[in-house]
Amino acid sequence: MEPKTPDECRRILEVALLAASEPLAVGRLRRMFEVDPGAETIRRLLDELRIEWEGRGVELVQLASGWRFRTRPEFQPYLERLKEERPPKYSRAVLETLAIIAYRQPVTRGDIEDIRGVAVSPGVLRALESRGWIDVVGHRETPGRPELLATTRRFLDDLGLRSLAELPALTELERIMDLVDDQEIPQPAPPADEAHG
Amino acid sequence: MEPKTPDECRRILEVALLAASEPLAVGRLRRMFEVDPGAETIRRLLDELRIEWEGRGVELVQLASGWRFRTRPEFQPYLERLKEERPPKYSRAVLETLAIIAYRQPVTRGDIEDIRGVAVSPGVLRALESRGWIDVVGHRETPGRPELLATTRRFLDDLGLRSLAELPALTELERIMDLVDDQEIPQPAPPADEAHG
Amino acid sequence: MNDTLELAPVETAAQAAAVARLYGEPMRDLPADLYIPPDALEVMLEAFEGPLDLLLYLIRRSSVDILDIPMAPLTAQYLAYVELMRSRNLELAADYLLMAAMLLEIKSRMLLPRPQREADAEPADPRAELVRRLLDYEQMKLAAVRIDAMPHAGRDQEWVGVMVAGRLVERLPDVSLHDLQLAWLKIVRRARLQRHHTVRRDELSVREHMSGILRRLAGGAHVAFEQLFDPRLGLAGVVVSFLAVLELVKERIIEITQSEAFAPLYARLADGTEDAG
Repeated sequence: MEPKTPDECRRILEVALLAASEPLAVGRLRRMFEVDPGAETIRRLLDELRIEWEGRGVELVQLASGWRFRTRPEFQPYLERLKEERPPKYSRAVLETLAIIAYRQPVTRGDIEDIRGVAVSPGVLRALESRGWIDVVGHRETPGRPELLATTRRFLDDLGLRSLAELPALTELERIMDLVDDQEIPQPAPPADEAHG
Repeated sequence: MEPKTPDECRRILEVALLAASEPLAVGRLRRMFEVDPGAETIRRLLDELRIEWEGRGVELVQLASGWRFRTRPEFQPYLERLKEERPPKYSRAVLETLAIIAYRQPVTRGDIEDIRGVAVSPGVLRALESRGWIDVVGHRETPGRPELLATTRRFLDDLGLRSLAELPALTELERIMDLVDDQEIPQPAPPADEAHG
Repeated sequence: MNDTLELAPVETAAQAAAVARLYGEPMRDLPADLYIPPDALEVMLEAFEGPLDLLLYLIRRSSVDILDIPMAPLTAQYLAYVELMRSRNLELAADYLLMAAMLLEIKSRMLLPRPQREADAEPADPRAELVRRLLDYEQMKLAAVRIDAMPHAGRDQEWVGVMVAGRLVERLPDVSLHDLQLAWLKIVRRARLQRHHTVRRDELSVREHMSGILRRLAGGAHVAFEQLFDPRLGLAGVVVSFLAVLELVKERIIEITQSEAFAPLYARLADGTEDAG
């Protein structure tokens, strides 16, 4: 059963474009029909379809690689709220680096490496910088003039702190941990991934 | 800017459903609005939207995990020609295994083998699992703790069902089965007839 | 062929569903004399999903009542198939052999007088279990056909998925104070042997001031020494700021300069290269 009327053709184009997961070029749309309506006809129908959809929440647009239905930007806020995917998690390396910078600032990358016992990959610092949570506040006047890293105001804002002094105090916990470690785990083996290369 | 009129609300629902990559439940749709219109209103609007789309190439359907737009089957021949690859055609082994899991769930692999009278090859279960149609829902507390298999929401969604109760009713055989189970075979033939060979 | 079942094909739903295909042609009934073209045997046997399927086929294509199966002819025919398989050196699945044994056992039990279970009760039919299994399987076989006939998304229908304008805001990982605390505790735990990496709460505020001072001096600014201290912080705050300045000087991160005696003190970032002249 091949369509006869332009209306039917337009309906088929509409369905194909609504279901497509990528832009569809005119050439590809033509292939849907057993009797090729020709590029000219397809283009005219697409244009009619575009006009038909005007004023709705979704618009038919012509992109570099073909035609596609797309939501209008003004509906973006609603679509954002629909998203409910779980936020991703930072790796242990990122969290520990952040903790060191927060508690020991200003620190150099070398300091972080000394404390963690492993090299700090550039990606770790980049993740924290692009988040706006750390930045370079100076250089230590030692050979190489390494950058001194510190946390930003934004970091405090995002964590709901007024100052670094509001970071959780750790001394009590550390003492408890020391006790636990001394009595129960005399020689904690370092985690495999943290071992020196 | 929050919508005021039902028309605006309906338009927002439409955009969300057209753009969604999975069925959207009423509860999730409600969250799009800063002022919650309530489940009742959303349901009414969805129903209006469904009617609005009737007779077009695309339909709004209510599935197990929510609402979603879907193309009508009569357009499939055209869409087929757009596709790069054919959807898998399942073997009888896969389909029978699926039917057993769907109607008798939760079942173990052993249950399936009992009913079909043959071993279930791992490939059969893998095909259904990778399609997202079945998964392991627990273990039976018998020796070996075999896995209990059941169909997923995705299975219902893909078949356009809202619940397992919407699966096609089993055949008349069921009634006969009950008879067999309850009373055994009604009228056994006299042994003499069996003495043939 | 005394033992063969009546071979008149009966169109049942089950049969229509259980179409074996031979060279693409639906095979609704097997040749009456069980003759099977040699190269077709394998194809045909593959069309059966197992012994139950084969038995159902034999039963359904004849007009016998499944609830009253004539065991002798059925068994004979089944065994004929199995024998064919064996003669073709087809790998004979254990399932088929197991079923053959079961059929023979039922057949022999049919020949024996049935034990009365109770005085009034119907005698147990040896075929009951087989019939139950056959019906059970047939029901699922039909259900499979029906499920397959239902429209499947991706096969008979497609989901609509319109492109979303603009990039959705990327979700960034959340970090809680708890996460930070845990991360730090892990570090401390590992570094515990070195002892010098302990941190105290009061030290932290010094470090915060150190960062703050460095920020103000960023870009090479010269800041008057007294401007490094905010009197609004109170005495404790000023003391902490002072400790921060001392720490920064000690670590040679900043320099305090004075052009001449009693002239104002200035603080700036230590920079051996630019400000050397």
